[in-house]
Amino acid sequence: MAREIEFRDALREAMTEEMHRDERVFLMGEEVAQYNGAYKVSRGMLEEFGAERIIDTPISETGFSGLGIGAAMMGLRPIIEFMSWSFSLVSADQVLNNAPKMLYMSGGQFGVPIVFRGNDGAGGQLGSTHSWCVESMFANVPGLKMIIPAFPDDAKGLLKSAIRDDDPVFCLESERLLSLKGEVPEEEYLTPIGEARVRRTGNDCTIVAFGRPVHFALEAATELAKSGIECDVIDGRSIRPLDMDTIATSVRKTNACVVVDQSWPFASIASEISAQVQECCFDDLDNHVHRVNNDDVPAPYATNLEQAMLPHAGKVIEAVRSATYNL
Amino acid sequence: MAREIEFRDALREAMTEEMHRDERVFLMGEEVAQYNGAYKVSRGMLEEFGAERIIDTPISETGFSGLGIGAAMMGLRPIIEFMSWSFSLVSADQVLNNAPKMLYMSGGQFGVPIVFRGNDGAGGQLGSTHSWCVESMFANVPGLKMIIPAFPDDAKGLLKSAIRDDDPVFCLESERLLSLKGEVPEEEYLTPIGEARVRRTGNDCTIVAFGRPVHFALEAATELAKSGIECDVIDGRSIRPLDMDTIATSVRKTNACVVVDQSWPFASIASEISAQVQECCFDDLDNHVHRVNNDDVPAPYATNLEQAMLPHAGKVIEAVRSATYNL
Amino acid sequence: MRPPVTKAPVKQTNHKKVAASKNDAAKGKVKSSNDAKTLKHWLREMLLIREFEVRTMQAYQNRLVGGFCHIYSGQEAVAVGTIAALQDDDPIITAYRCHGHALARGMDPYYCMAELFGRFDGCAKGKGGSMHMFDREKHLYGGHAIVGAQTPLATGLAFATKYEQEVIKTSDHTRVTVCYLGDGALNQGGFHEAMNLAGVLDLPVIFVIENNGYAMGTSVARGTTLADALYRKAESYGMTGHLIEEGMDVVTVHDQFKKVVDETRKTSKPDLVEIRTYRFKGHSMSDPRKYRTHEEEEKWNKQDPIDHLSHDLIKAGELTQDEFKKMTTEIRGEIRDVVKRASEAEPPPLDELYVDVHTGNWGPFKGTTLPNMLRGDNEKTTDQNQESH
Amino acid sequence: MRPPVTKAPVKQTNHKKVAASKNDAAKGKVKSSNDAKTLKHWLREMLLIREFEVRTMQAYQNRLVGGFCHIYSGQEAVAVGTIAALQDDDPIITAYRCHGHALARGMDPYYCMAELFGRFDGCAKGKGGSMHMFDREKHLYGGHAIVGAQTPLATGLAFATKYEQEVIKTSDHTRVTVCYLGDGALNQGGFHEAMNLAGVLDLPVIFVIENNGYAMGTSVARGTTLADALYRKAESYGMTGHLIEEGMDVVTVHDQFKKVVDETRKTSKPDLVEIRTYRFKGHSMSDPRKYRTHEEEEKWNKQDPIDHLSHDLIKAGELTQDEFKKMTTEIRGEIRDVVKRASEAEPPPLDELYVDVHTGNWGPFKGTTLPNMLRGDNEKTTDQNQESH
Ligand SMILES: Cc1ncc(C[n+]2csc(CCOP(=O)(O)OP(=O)(O)O)c2C)c(N)n1
Ligand SMILES: Cc1ncc(C[n+]2csc(CCOP(=O)(O)OP(=O)(O)O)c2C)c(N)n1
Ligand SMILES: [Mg+2]
Ligand SMILES: [Mg+2]
Repeated sequence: MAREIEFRDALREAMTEEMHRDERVFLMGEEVAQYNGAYKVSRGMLEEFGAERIIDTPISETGFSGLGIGAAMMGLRPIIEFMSWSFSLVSADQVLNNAPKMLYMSGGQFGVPIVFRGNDGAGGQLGSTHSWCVESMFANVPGLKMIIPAFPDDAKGLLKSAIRDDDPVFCLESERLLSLKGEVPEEEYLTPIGEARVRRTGNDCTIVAFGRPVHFALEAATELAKSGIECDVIDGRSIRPLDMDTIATSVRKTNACVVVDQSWPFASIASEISAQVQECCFDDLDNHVHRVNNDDVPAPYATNLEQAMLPHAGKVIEAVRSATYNL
Repeated sequence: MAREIEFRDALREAMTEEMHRDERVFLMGEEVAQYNGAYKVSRGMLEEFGAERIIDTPISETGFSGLGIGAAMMGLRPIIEFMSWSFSLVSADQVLNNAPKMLYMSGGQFGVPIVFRGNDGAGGQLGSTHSWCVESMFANVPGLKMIIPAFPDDAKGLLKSAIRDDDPVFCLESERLLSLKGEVPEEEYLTPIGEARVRRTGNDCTIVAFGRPVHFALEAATELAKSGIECDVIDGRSIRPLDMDTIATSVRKTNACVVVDQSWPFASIASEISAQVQECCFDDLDNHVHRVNNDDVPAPYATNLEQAMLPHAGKVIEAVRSATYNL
Repeated sequence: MRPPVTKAPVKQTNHKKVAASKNDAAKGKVKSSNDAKTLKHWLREMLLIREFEVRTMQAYQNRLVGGFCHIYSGQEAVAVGTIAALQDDDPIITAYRCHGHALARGMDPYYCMAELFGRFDGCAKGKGGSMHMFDREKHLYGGHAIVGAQTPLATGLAFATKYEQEVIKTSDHTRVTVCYLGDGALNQGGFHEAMNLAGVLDLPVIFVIENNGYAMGTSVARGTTLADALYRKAESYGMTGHLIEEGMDVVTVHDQFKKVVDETRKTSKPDLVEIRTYRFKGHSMSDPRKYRTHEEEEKWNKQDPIDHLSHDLIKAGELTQDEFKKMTTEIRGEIRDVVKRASEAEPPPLDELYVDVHTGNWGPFKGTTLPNMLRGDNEKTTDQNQESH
Repeated sequence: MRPPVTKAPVKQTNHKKVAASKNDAAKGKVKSSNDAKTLKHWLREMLLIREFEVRTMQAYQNRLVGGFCHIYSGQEAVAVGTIAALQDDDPIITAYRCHGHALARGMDPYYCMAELFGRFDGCAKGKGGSMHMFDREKHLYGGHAIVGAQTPLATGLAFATKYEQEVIKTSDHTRVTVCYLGDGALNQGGFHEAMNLAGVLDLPVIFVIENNGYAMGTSVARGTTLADALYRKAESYGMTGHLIEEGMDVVTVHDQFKKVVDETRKTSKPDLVEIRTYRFKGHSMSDPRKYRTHEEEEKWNKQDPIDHLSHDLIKAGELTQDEFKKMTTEIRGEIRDVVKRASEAEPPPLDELYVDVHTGNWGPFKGTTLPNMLRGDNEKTTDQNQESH
């Protein structure tokens, strides 16, 4: 049985269910409790679980992300919300130096079963400092896992898996998707971390995307189908581990590949997939892998510039046409 | 006229000359003054320029990198030393959100002519938190320039250009190279940022590397030449701007490409070059681009593990042989 | 076009408790409190900010303004009172709630509104938006959107003024940098580092905590230790710290702040000032303010800094109801006009996406140009690139 | 193999100024100062640390130890005195100068030395090195090499102990977390955030500043404001702050620290303690110590905590010169043996490169296993993976 709920509700259900299941899980972050979350993801959770488990913090990202890591070293299972991943840069050392490396540098003694989650990517006109897509930067670091759901069902299933995971998991949510409705099963389920999902099939080109850009890819694929170009649309879902098997299988069939990535192009997720596709499928490719990224500029405020900078279906269509030599 | 000097002396000469040339230049960082620099790069500079221009700081990377940015907004030309780029994570927000974006978000009003410099990459057994290669992570961000010299002459010439540059420049130095001696001209010269240098020529394979790995590449090329495989070795020198022209020209000749990158593989400089080479030279490539990276693990302390993890000539040789189908 | 707010030197009188400062003859234009002309000028500035924000909120509802938008209403006495205590070339820097500071510093409201509307005529060419007001000519080093991130930058501004004066001697007078931050921003590590650095390096910078009681929905006491005396955090850094309790009274703010500024200018030492104030609106446009009571809001509304001063002036016979009405009407007209012009202004050309990323041309990047605000009228019509430094 | 240092409950006497604490009957093993047996035990621990470091320096010269290596000699009274004031399950966490804390917490010196030598038998399997001593069984949450980075972690340890006690009720007693940091680490923003968080959330954590006068070559006063009273920085966070001036005297350290610990255990409130001490050696092995005078070093050398205590004990007739010599010789032998065994131990197998990156297997990653230190003798010989939690 499924019902339609919003992306933000799916996230909340994941947290709520896991908090009922495991008392060691708690939620901490700025405005998550009394304010019900800056984006209302945690609405009602303070009432349900009390101030001991839904905890408001000062504006101290280094402090409370470090607190979460310390608590996780002791066996608790913190969910640390960044109001926006853009604010995680002030705590980059805790998030990138401590969380993912503690298990290794303690020689296997202290794992860090923590979830960091929050908004990632451009909102509406938030400007240069508030529009980070951290996936390309942060995915460079070993020891962490990274999920980036595009639909409510995956948001719930992946976040539940993340909370149960013994490794640090970074969950990247798009503010632009929080109100998106989608079918979500009533029954309990987990979405495995590290498995992509094929959202549409076609023989002419593989489109790989993560998070919000999956929607651009699907829009593009619908449009392209009208002119006879049929695409496999792969919703990557996890960036670390990356499901290259699914991607490679598709590329071997389509012989063409486009990656849609909402972060900056240089040394990005798109670069990585381009490199890996080439490595696995060199002889299968009829053309080089095409990348569609955010433009290589800080995010501007003005709508017209911001729209021009972001990936969108139009750019994906163009890339697919180019990758398939305008089939 | 040239003489042999150490890499660290070349860096110091660059700073010293530019400080004589332009009073707005100053050097700030931990232990740069009284202690003469943790790695003696700034030896004698306190005596030469006084405590007003060679400035010791508390252990406050966020504070003093932000100080540098503010001073640069006012038209000074700070050189901010990170004892190690590993310590720049605590100031990631200043370094990545403020320095490279200020010009843009102020609509062209405030440029940030600053140089951040310091040790990057594994030293000897420094462990997980102290062995960062930030190039792949930080190069993702637009608005900054990044240089990574491999020889004393470039260290001097590039750093001088960086100090004169009106944009923020990140200068990545390898602790392992500081004692390397090399010829450096007596006369004043500048090495342009954004131009690679071909360090060795050959028709069979292109090897692209930056910083310390250039030496592994050269060692590998010498070794490979013995069995008749001749390589172009390209010392990238700058990562942003990246000199793709030089790389592409070489690949069009050799039809094979190996990238050696001391940072983690995922979404790395090597991924980027692999993607770009493919984009420019798809029809020229006889094989996929091969990447040699640091292993995808936190840096271990034990020598045997650390050596196994890092790129070295042996791994480059193997990659070239594979890329050239064991010519 | 509206002429920039002028800040002519004014004559000292002895109204209220603060005596004329010894330092008023220092460099730059002298401003001081207390004669009626000055007070009316402050009233006008506060009204301007209030009216600007009223129209900003309207424009936001009409989707002319995007992003996060933080309204300054209620806090006007802080920006106006503190900035009036400064010399024109004293650098200031603030957070994202920056419209008030920009206007009090004399930014033409048109450029400010055009920025909110994302137009090319905006102070940052429409690229910065509501949270990023910059004005190089007015020595405004920006609104900054990452909480606390402006505090280290402020040490750099102060360092540079000192360096210019003492090392390279391109300046012949001491400039005092003022850095505004919220009560929530205190809790960022960067603020701690900035305070300590300023102390260790003896930098002439004053950190002003605009304590409006809340960081979003978090009351000061829920976010901060020593919540009832934030100014005392200065002691950790070997400073004294000052509290201006009457933060809704522009005269008090000015007079008390002026003393601190004079001291800092004299000693070249940093300081911390807490000013108690209140934001009348939500944190940003999307905030329903459920975390505070109607009674609390009422109590503070009664201390409206504009009512406060207009009342005093009228009572003292320095202003008539009619004059006040006229002033209000004038400003309304002015801002209405600003809104109209801004809404008719052009968005930035698409080209601008790749301008200002780097100072020079390379790859897709097209160098940098100054915003119209900083270009003479002749220059505005030409298209040639200008260097930013 | 050397048995772990035992910390049996000891009987209270009334030596020195501190009276028996009311809380000694609390959970965990009780330790207290002041009978001769206890004092001799502390002497032994300090000697052990000293001797360990002497041999570490030698080994470093012989290239058996790599990386950065920070010697604890001189500061022994701090680790020994403070840890003796704790219950065994009170979590502790420290910076990179961590050998002393590990040994005082009872880590077998063999595992510690093997770690320095990068051997598989090391406490972190040779993967952590000199700066990263971890011992889960002894509740040592690591040495941490990024200055200040352990301070937010400490709030998490304290949060977890409180959560275990109050929310999930898996613990029936209050545990006090102790976080060590240097005088230089104070200046990191993370410390400020940690202090404030601990204050706002009422966490039972004590931050101990080991004020050894220098952060590398930077004297406290050059790096920090309020340099002569670091403990007073606590006031910013609504805490009192404590100074232990006689940081070279283990008895004073213990007794004064014990009071703070008892208080924190009772109130579950954070505290800050500054302890004045001195590092006899350079910052790390490569430091020629040019920034301090011979006289200063001499002055502090005279306060050697080991001489101090042995002298007192001999004077009080509780220890003879012969016994002391014997103790020293024994420890020398023990550590010599440790060095020998560590130098003969195996490096980690190359496989280990991909072990402990993730808890499970995927791609090249091979799950996680515990170090030999935490495995029973039977387990050590088997190769099967173990879960880390
Ligand atoms: C590092 C960081 N964390 C969180 C935010 C989100 N945020 C923006 S403003 C704000 C509240 C700040 O309150 P305060 O400093 O009191 O300033 P006020 O809004 O009251 O003027 C928060 C949490 C941010 N912009 N930056
Ligand atoms: C963030 C960061 N910056 C710089 C360093 C380099 N560093 C290591 S230890 C140290 C001095 C720390 O001094 P203090 O905190 O007093 O501790 P002590 O060494 O005296 O025990 C410095 C600067 C670092 N490890 N981390
Ligand atoms: Mg506030
Ligand atoms: Mg110290």
